[in-house]
Amino acid sequence: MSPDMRARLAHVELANPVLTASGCAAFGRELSQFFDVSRLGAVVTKSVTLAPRAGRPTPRVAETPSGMLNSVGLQGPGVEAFLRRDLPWLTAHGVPVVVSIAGSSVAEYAELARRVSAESGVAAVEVNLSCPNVEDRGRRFASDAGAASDVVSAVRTHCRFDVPVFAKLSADVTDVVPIAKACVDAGAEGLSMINTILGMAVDVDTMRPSLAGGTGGLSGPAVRPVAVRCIWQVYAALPGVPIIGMGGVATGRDALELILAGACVVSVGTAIFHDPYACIRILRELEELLEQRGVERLSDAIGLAHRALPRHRTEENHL
Amino acid sequence: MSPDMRARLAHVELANPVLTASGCAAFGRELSQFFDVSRLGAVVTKSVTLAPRAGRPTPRVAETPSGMLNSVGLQGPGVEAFLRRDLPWLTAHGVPVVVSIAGSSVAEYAELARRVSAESGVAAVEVNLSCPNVEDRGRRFASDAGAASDVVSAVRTHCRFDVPVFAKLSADVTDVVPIAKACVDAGAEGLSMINTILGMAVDVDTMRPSLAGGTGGLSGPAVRPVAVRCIWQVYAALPGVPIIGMGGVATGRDALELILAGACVVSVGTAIFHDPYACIRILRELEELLEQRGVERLSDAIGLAHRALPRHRTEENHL
Amino acid sequence: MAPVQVTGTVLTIRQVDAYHAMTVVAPGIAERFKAGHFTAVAVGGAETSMLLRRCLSIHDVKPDYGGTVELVFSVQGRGTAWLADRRVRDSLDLVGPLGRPFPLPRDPVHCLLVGSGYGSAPLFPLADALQARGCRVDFILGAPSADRVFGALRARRMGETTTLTTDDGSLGMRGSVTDMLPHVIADSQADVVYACAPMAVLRSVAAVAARHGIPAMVSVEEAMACGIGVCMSCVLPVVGDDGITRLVRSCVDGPVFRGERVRFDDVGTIPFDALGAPGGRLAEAGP
Amino acid sequence: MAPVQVTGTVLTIRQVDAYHAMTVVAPGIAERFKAGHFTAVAVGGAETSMLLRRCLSIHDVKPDYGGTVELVFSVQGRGTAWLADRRVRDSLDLVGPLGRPFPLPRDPVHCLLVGSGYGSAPLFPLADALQARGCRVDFILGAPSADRVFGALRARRMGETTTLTTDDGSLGMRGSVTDMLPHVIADSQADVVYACAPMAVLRSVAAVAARHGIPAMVSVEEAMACGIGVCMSCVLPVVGDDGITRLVRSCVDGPVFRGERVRFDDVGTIPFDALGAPGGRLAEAGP
Ligand SMILES: Cc1cc2nc3c(=O)[nH]c(=O)nc-3n(C[C@H](O)[C@H](O)[C@H](O)COP(=O)(O)OP(=O)(O)OC[C@H]3O[C@@H](n4cnc5c(N)ncnc54)[C@H](O)[C@@H]3O)c2cc1C
Ligand SMILES: Cc1cc2nc3c(=O)[nH]c(=O)nc-3n(C[C@H](O)[C@H](O)[C@H](O)COP(=O)(O)OP(=O)(O)OC[C@H]3O[C@@H](n4cnc5c(N)ncnc54)[C@H](O)[C@@H]3O)c2cc1C
Ligand SMILES: Cc1cc2nc3c(=O)[nH]c(=O)nc-3n(C[C@H](O)[C@H](O)[C@H](O)COP(=O)(O)O)c2cc1C
Ligand SMILES: Cc1cc2nc3c(=O)[nH]c(=O)nc-3n(C[C@H](O)[C@H](O)[C@H](O)COP(=O)(O)O)c2cc1C
Ligand code: FES
Ligand code: FES
Repeated sequence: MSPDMRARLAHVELANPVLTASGCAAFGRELSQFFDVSRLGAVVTKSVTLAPRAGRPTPRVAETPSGMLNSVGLQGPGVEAFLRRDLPWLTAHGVPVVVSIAGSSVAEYAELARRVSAESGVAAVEVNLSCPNVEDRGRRFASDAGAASDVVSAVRTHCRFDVPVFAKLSADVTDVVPIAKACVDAGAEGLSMINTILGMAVDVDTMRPSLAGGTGGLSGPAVRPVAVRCIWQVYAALPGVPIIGMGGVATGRDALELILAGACVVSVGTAIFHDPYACIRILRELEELLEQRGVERLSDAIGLAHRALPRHRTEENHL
Repeated sequence: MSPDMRARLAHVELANPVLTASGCAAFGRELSQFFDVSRLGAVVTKSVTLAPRAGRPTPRVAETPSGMLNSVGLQGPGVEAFLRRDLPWLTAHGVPVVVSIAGSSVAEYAELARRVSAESGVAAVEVNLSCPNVEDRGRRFASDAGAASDVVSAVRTHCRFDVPVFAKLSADVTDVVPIAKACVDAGAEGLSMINTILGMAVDVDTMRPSLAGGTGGLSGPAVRPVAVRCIWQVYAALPGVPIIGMGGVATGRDALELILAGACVVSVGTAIFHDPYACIRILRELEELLEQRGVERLSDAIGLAHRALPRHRTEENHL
Repeated sequence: MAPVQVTGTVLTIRQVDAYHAMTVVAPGIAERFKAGHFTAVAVGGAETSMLLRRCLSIHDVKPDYGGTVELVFSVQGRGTAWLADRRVRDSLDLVGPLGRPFPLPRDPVHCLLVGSGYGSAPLFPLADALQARGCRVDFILGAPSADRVFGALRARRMGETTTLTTDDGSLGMRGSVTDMLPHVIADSQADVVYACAPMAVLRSVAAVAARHGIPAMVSVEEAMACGIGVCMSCVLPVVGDDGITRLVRSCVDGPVFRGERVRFDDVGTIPFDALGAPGGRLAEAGP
Repeated sequence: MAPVQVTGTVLTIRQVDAYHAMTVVAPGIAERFKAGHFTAVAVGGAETSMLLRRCLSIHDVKPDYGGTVELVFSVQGRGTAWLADRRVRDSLDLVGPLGRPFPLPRDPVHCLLVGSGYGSAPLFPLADALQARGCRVDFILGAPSADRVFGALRARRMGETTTLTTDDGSLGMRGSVTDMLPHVIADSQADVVYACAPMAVLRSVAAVAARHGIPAMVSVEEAMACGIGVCMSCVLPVVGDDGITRLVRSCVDGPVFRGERVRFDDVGTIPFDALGAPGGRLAEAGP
């Protein structure tokens, strides 16, 4: 019997747990050339900013072992064009939309939350906290429990009451748990993790940084162990809080790994660049894996790796 | 003309810049079956602890995309057996020795520094700060500028005056620069980076953590972008401070990447597991790359990627 | 028609001077192909550490075996080295056809096709399409050296005239394709220039064409992570119909652009007056 | 003799029931080989995401082509799947021979060789060496099912007696190799047992041998990252000559251990009385 794949983002039900990751599927339109986007659990949009942004200079991307660096710099059309053009397209195509928002001050996040959640068809808001805070010398909101908490509480206040808020955390911190707690205390219904990890590559031929921006965000399977660790730690500390897991998911096995660690749904990012069908393939693979393991409901697998189990090393049979 | 490959660890001259990374070449003996260890720039020992340690339960290792996780847990013979058996073997084989030390309190580090630096043949001491501080609820010394500074200053005080002290930093912090500065202010002559990154894997067949210890340290090419970024940031902030660079070096190109970012020598870790000859192969490749680029002295390449250079994107010719 | 993902089979692979030419059975791509399209090739096989596809122009399609595509490439780095190692019957994972193809003129005009290095590859199916419409086609093909001039023979067969250039003079005229451009535009009475070449060459082509008052359709090459328009890695500054500069994606809005619209001098930067530039233009409308 | 790294060529690869048997030209390894050695195989090719070598027992060496080694393996995961895909003439990067081989008795004693699954593979060169010393050799080989019993025919040719077992009864006796052990020890008047099998089977073998008062030499399998003794990933608790338990490396101190020295019940743990255990024994000498 095929497992029940329904998933939840707080109180919002999704048909399945495979989402696109912010910034890796634009606003859904391009992927719809390959498959019907309503087959996705949800589309998480590219982070929307108040004003249009041109982003950072090119080259913006460098391949690294099992990963890539990007410094796109939040290029996007701005909230107005998004609400006028992109959100209606998505809702017309029948897919739940998680709108990722990014600001450079608490007020900008609040304003974005207000405008975005006022529209119908928004399943949830994901707060991209990995943005530089112009009011704090460019320190990222995600680096500091206080700043993260300020943003989340402003977003929660300005967001329509029935739209859940997910705070997207960075792994580039000494300890992710206190920041996760601060976000939940400030009213986040859930957490998303992880954003890209700060990295860099130097081109040994030009002997210069590979990216025009110098540093960039590392994503792809290379970072999956860090994502699993963060999800594991936060699930252990805050067992009731839903987690959108992401970081290096390229197969159904990877998705299951994050779910077993504590994610209730997964977002797929970099894998889409390699395989435009990645999300629907991963969903199919995940379904098969659950079925093979006799798991009847996806929700039964969430955090399952935390259960204490005696190890019977000597009973293993590899032969 | 082949380039001058001599390198320096503070005032200590090495014949070349390729070292083994701590914990990835034990105490040198095993590698000597494959080549003469005196061809290495130096051997950095497995971290030495005061008492013998049995380490953590198995499984201790899991492969991840372009990386691996380990939770060896500093298994080792203790300082007494090290000084009696391993250090003499290394010095007799004519290779400079960097002794890595690991403690669980400031006093332990101080005691190790005193005992180790009293022996002849010790080129430098590397202080592994990624150990849990028993006096601070297991928080790692490397996570906190104050704790790191306390350890480094105690080590500097107890180390023989002519043995340079390198503080080995972790990338698992919100900002590595202040910790690097604190270590240098506390008397470290140089910095080593990066140690493994905290990660985790879940086995989707057993549905349990892959490592008996749960979390483990991520190493290998997957983490190289993080190493390059940390080296880049610290070199930019503290340009005069020598850096032992490591993290994912598997080829001469990788070594050059870290050197261009600011490392004065590189340590090779995980790559040894795949290729026991990795260090001497990497040295040869590095030498060839420098020669091809007309770099006469290795030291001229250190931090070269930092120089401001106008970009002539449109002059590039890929065809 | 929308692009598709195809697991094709390598039919032939051979060395052509400095290039590798590979024919892959990929019916879905062949049937959708128009000149100027490219394809994104997965490299490294299962369990590879190379995540990103490599983008290659489609040089030719043939109806054999339901449809084949031909790629021409030089080995640059690890991905193309892997590709050059493929053997007949190996399978290859392609996504395509991608990008906007070369726009074709309605009328039977005179077309000058300019290619440098492997940039010549996509010009031949373009020449076919143009000739089918009764256009006159002339070629200027160039490269650093003779072994990197691709398709000289075929150009000579197809083109009304064919001018070859090499930097070292080992074939044709010594110099760059742009050195010959004013001359050939005049001689051939070109109504439009089509070019596929490195950015610096395209810049000159666009400038020369503008000076001659004719349009240039240029196919650009920017590093691409996805090739399908979702990542925003491949952008360059292009002036829109409304006069506003935007950072547009070369994979879906290009790779073919009108030469006079591309701000070549600002490629690799964010021009201060581009839409959304820091401290710059913030709205679609207004100054 | 020290191990070497060899880039060998695949000479043959064939399926043998549930296993793949591969012969690789690797003279340096073949000439150094003793029964019980293993080799560490690089998997995935250039640009792979798989960093770690896979350890495989050496099943056989032959003098052909300067020296070949034969490996027998089952597909477990990504690395062995890649290995199974190799074709004749592909090259393969091996490090070996690694580990301590099976110790051989000085006298022509009776030896019982116990193998489960691919664990049988290293027993055949051992049997050769034993017979060359005039030892009597008997076999017990088993597996979950008939297709996973490796080398039954060869055992029947070589062994004084050969007992086969399968969990499902599809070949030989139904049950495990350890079920038959007491019986065969008695029948063959075994002076020593050699075994290569999963940990649980080795535990029983060691226990039964101890009960019969004869030594058991067991070849263990622990996950190995380096195979050459530098990483400390492959440890298990073994009692030393001084009675002290240490976590020793199975790659260089093993994989062959005296059965009674391995603390099978504590494998996967750090026994509290092991040298250096948390809160436990801290010095080489004294309690
Ligand atoms: C639309 C388009 C059409 C192209 N057509 C052809 C063609 O017909 N023949 C041909 O030989 N080459 C063509 N190229 C260039 C080709 O994509 C690169 O040479 C190739 O990606 C290099 O990959 P690599 O693994 O060998 O190099 P690496 O340096 O190892 O590549 C690392 C990363 O950088 C990217 N990259 C590196 N160089 C380039 C480049 N010049 N352009 C784009 N991405 C790059 C790669 O895709 C990869 O993601 C085209 C590029 C584009 C964008
Ligand atoms: C000394 C020794 C001898 C061996 N001899 C043989 C043999 O002759 N034939 C045979 O089929 N197998 C043998 N094995 C087991 C073989 O090494 C594993 O089946 C193989 O490593 C699995 O790799 P994979 O990529 O298919 O699996 P994956 O699960 O993808 O491997 C992931 C990682 O785990 C390690 N790993 C997984 N399973 C094992 C295991 N059972 N033992 C050790 N490491 C493991 C791998 O080496 C790799 O690093 C031996 C193991 C050891 C230690
Ligand atoms: C090109 C690119 C652009 C991204 N843009 C955003 C963004 O706008 N907002 C955001 O929250 N995360 C962004 N991310 C991060 C992803 O959403 C995701 O957190 C991260 O890439 C890890 O997942 P992955 O390994 O599956 O890609 C971006 C990632 C990439 C690769
Ligand atoms: C198995 C293993 C054991 C290690 N043990 C130590 C150690 O004892 N002390 C230490 O400072 N670093 C230790 N490290 C970290 C390495 O020295 C190095 O910092 C890290 O692995 C990154 O380099 P690499 O990618 O080249 O392996 C260990 C790494 C591995 C993989
Ligand atoms: S390559 Fe991704 S948007 Fe163009
Ligand atoms: S596998 Fe590395 S020490 Fe044994």
